[in-house]
Amino acid sequence: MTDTLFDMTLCAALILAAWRVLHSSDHFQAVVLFITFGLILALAWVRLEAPDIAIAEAAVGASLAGVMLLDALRVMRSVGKEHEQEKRWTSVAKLPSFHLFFSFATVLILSVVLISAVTELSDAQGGLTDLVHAELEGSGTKHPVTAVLLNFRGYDTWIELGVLLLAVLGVLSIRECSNLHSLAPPVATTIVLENLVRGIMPLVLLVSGYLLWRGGFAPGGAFQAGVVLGAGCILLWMAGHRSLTMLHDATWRILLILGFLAFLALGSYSLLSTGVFLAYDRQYASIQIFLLESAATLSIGTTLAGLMLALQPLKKDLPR
Amino acid sequence: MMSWEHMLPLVTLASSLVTGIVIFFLPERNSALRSTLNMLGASIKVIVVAVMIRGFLVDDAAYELRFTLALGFDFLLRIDSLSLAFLFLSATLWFLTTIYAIGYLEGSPNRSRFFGFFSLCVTASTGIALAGNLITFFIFYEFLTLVTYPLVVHRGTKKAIRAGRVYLWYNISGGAVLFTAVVSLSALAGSFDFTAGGVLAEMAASGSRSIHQLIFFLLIAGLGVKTALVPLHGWLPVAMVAPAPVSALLHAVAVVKAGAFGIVRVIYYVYGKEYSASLDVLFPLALAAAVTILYGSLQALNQNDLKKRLAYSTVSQISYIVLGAALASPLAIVGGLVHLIHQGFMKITLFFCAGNVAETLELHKVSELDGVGRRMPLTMGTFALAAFGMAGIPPIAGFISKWYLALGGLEDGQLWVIGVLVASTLLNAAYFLPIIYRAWFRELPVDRRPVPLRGKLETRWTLLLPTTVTALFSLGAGLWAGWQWSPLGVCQQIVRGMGLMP
Amino acid sequence: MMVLIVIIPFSGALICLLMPKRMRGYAGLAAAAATCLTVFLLAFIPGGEDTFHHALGGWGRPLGIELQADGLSIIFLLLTSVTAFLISIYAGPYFDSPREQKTADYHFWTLWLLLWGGLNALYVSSDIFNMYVLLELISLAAVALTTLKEEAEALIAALRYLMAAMLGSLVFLLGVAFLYAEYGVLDLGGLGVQVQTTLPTITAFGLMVFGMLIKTALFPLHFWLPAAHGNAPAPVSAILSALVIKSSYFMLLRIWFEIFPSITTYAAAQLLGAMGAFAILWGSFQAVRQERLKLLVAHSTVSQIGYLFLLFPLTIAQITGEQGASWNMQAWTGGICQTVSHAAAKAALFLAVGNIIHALGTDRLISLRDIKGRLPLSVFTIGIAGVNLMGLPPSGGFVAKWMLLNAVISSGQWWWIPIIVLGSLLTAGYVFLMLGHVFAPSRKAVVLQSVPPALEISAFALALCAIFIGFTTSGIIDLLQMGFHTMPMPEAITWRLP
Amino acid sequence: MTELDSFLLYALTAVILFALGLSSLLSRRHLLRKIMGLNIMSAGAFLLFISVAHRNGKVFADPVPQAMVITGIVVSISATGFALALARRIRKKTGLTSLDYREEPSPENHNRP
Repeated sequence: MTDTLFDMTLCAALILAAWRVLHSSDHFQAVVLFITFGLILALAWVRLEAPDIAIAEAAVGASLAGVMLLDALRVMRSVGKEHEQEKRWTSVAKLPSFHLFFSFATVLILSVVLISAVTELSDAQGGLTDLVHAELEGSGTKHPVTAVLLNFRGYDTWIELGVLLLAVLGVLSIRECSNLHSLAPPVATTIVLENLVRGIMPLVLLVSGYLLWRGGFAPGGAFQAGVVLGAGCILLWMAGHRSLTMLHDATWRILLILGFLAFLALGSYSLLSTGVFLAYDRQYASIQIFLLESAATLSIGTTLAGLMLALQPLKKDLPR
Repeated sequence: MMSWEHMLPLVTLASSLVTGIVIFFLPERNSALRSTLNMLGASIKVIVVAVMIRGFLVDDAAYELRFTLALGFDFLLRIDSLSLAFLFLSATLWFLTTIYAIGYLEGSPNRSRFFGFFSLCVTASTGIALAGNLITFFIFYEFLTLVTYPLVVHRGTKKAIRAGRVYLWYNISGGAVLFTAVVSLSALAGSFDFTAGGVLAEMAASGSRSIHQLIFFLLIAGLGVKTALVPLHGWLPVAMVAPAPVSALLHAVAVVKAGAFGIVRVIYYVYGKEYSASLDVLFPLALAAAVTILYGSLQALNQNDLKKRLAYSTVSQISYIVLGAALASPLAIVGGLVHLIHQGFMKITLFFCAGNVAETLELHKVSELDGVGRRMPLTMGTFALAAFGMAGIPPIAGFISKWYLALGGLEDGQLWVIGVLVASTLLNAAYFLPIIYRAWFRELPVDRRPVPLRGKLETRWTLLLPTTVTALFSLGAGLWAGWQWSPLGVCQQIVRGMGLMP
Repeated sequence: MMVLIVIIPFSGALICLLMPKRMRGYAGLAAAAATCLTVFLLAFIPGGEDTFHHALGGWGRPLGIELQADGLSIIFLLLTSVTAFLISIYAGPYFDSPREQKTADYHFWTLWLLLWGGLNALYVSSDIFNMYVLLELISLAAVALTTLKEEAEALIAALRYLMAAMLGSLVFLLGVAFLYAEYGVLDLGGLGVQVQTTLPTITAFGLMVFGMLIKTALFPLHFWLPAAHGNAPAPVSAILSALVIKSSYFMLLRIWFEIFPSITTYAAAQLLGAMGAFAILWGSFQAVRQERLKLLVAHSTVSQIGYLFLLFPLTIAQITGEQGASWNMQAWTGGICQTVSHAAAKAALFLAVGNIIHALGTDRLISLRDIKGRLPLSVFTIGIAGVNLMGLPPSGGFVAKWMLLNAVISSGQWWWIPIIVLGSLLTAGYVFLMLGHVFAPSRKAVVLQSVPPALEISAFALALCAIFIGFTTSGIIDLLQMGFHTMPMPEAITWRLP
Repeated sequence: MTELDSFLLYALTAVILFALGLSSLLSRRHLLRKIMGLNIMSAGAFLLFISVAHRNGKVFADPVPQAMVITGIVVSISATGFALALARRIRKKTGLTSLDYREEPSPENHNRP
């Protein structure tokens, strides 16, 4: 009974938070609510026995996305140098009412269809759970989620690392720079904060490493570890440390592609030796997976930090 | 040697296609090489066509080339009796027009582009002649529309651009209608080749009578645009802004003839004479042709612009061919077919003359032609000859065609045809005679400074030679009409080949 | 062999990222050539049974992901590799030229090769979640490429594109979730045999189709397309219009004919067809009204996409008869010919227009008058590509429209006839709007910037490809008859009134 | 309450979240709201996956949807980061915070390519 009550409260809270994100008049409030929404969602993941996702959600959905949104909001609110271009751009005051009507109707119809479809979902206990557990033995890891991510569906993870790489390259293209070197150095903060962050950094590395190692047998893994790493880099930057931008250009690029490259290298190796792409030697599978995960962790950390940092002001934009 | 002969249809096509493509890439100033290439291509075509005509009519050789693309999609080049008439016309007239165009465009800009498309245009009309089935015919028919557009707008003036637009809209729309009809036919009857006597009669089961009528109507509507059947004729008088050799080719061979030729193909080789007669579609077509004949002539009367008058005359004359095809009597189709050739030679002469006058004296209006005959006797002499021919005065070629048409009408018992022919002859005379009268019997206006001769001739020899040759041909075709190898003789053989005449 | 078509472009992307700037063009082109070659080897060198099948990691479905190629995959792979290779040849000199230097081209090659690898991977994928990830990869790469032009219009267009693409992917993902909830598998083969007509399945079907319709920009979901395609750099516009759009169309074919063949209905097919018909008319109507060259070409894409959707109603017909199979094949041939020839022709058109803009420095339609017979090859390219789009002979577009119209008439769905005919006329309208200006007298003397020959030649080569496709129809038919992953070439599904 | 009902509860929440996100995307003009809307939509899709995973699982929730959701989260954060960068750049260049705009060209630069 308490479970159900908890479930119902959680769902109600989720819907309410989402509703408020949608309807609050103030953008700042909406972003804060969005972060809250992420935290509640993380709770829901825990409740649904998906701790891996809970960690990821807390790290990404709530923290990283929140920081990004807040930073974007700060920039977009500030009255910057407008009309840089030769055209005058004017926002229309109001969306036409037919547009609103149309959106409303679409959402309404969609909701009705989705809700009735969900209620008709069969209660088949299908899925691939049994299959995963049956094959877990030879997968090189004891944690089923890691097994799926790195082994059974490693191809998806490879492509996903490609998506991450694309995102950071896309952001760099928008900024018209090829790497983080052209960023303006961070604003110096108080010595206390800087030292505090420096003190925290080993801890961050430790947590990250622990999560990575844990992924071999329990919730945790490359992605969660990477997010922590990335968050550490961002913290460093905020404390006034130049961290990532100090890296040599080539090093930075290699870090960026390391995860993608590791999959590619391992895949090609197995293609050459066994004729199958992304197949592990049964005997070394756990080591191979660990290496892959480490590479992916570094890349994910670098990429996520890069996504955030690449948005900071460029050297050339600073007033001389 | 067998395989060699099979390739002849392809050689005919290639002689102008390759020339055209090479010419596109020639530098503008290299006019000697361009002219040589042009003449070479044209000569090859004439020779190959002559070989094939002889082979087909004397040795009964078959020339056929088929590529199967896919799904009932055959690309078929074939010589049959009907191809010959059109092929002969386009080969000879291309040869002559090329000479004319080289002289006419001397020193003007964008000649590489012009001659390139000019050659492609001839390729298209050759392809139309050689097409062995409706799909191939359609491919070249649309190709013709496209490659003629740059020729119509060649001068690049506002007027030319507008004419080009009108030309396109008429022809692309016509093409679209034709496309629908062709696809419907192939969907109903599958893929079939042109067969003398028609193929649809056997397939009468595939689709109802009214569907066949509808498709016939669509086919004629599509083809009627190029044939300039009233009310689809709007583009033709406008398109006469093109340079004279283009108008000449457009009116005598390429575009309008392609339409008329298509109509003949549809009636005799797709539907079949009897079947189309049984569908009751021929009489309305004959009526439309008759209306066009009279309407075109009446409009021509009102035109002061010389080329425009000639253009309306074309509207009227082309429908003779349609009329011949739509009448049931075999004599009528002989008249129609022979008119395809005769009209080509006579009309091209007229346009050449108009071009000569315009190029040499810069006169474009009928009212300005007073006394031109003294300044350019040869030009106006040939003009008079061709004009008399058009009016149907014996012994010039035009008389022969009208005579056979009239005979056909008589044999068919449709006396109104004779009425139309007589009326048209009177109207022809009414719009041609004033020109001849002005040119020869009026004094040169005193206020006009005579243009001095450059050299011995009244204008460049390249302009005079083709004009004279075509005029003499029109005369000869009439004088020696009884000869086996005269246009009339050949057309009679063609109609016999189609199995319509003993 | 199969995996190589993904590995090679992805490796090329990484190499280009690590290379110094001046070397990237060569490395990129080499990777492009290698990818193209691999696809050709895969398609034309006969191999063993496993040529067109690869279980990744040794795990077969349903647990792992399998790569599978069927006739449709081969067609799309070939179409992509030829078009993409010629665009690559164009891109090098294009981004090197002084006029384009200011645009940030740092990552063009990496982005482009990742995109290409994603396309190849999508065409051989047989797992719906894998398809989702690949679609995201393709969309992000496409949007990133759009932003290579730094102007505000391009950025706005890119963001709108990104949002539309994300929306499409998410809707698709929700459909995937429904399918997994209902059937517990993700591979096409497993789903194809299991699906039944239940409400969640129909919902999944609707969601997945709708998501892909947004990405394919079918009217009225095309709102993002003209700006994105019209403001990107020339080679990127070509990539977007010719290839990226086709990837989501490919997905639609997979969804429609492979996952849900048992629940597609006559009405749904007619609806898609009707949307296609509106797209044909609306797109060309808008194109005729444009004053900017690239926007004109972009609207033309909206219109040409419409033809692709006539495939759906034409493979489900209301009347039966022994001709059923034949018109089904005609519809398939028409639809696929249209896909392939549109890819080549539209790429050629965008590249040729890019040349003209490059030379003139403006993309106002009216300024075409000022080229005065210069750039003959580019103008000729526009002409040939235009002929293709109009569906006039001799071209792939002609075969496509011929086949479509044939299927229309054979299947008795005569109401599509005026659409096809009118569409061709309107297409002629905007093609000759461009060509008319070329022949018109110039307004002023303009000094043209010289265009590197590689730019003109690659565009022209693409246009020739579009013509050539008209002669390869039987090859396409052979490939189509290889059938789908899970079943032979589908027969025309006959739908009877109850 | 049975296990199935909790599945239904979460699945319903999932689709409602999806619809709410969509309505934010469609009807709010500010770019951040649209981006948040997309994120809520993806959260909805993920929730549906995981509720299914929970339903399918016996001792442990079905790992395949979990892995897919982790992949999905990465994809979604990539797209969000990219979209935010674009939005910021647009704001800087044009002063716009939404994509619903009018532009008034100044005459001299109208011909820019």
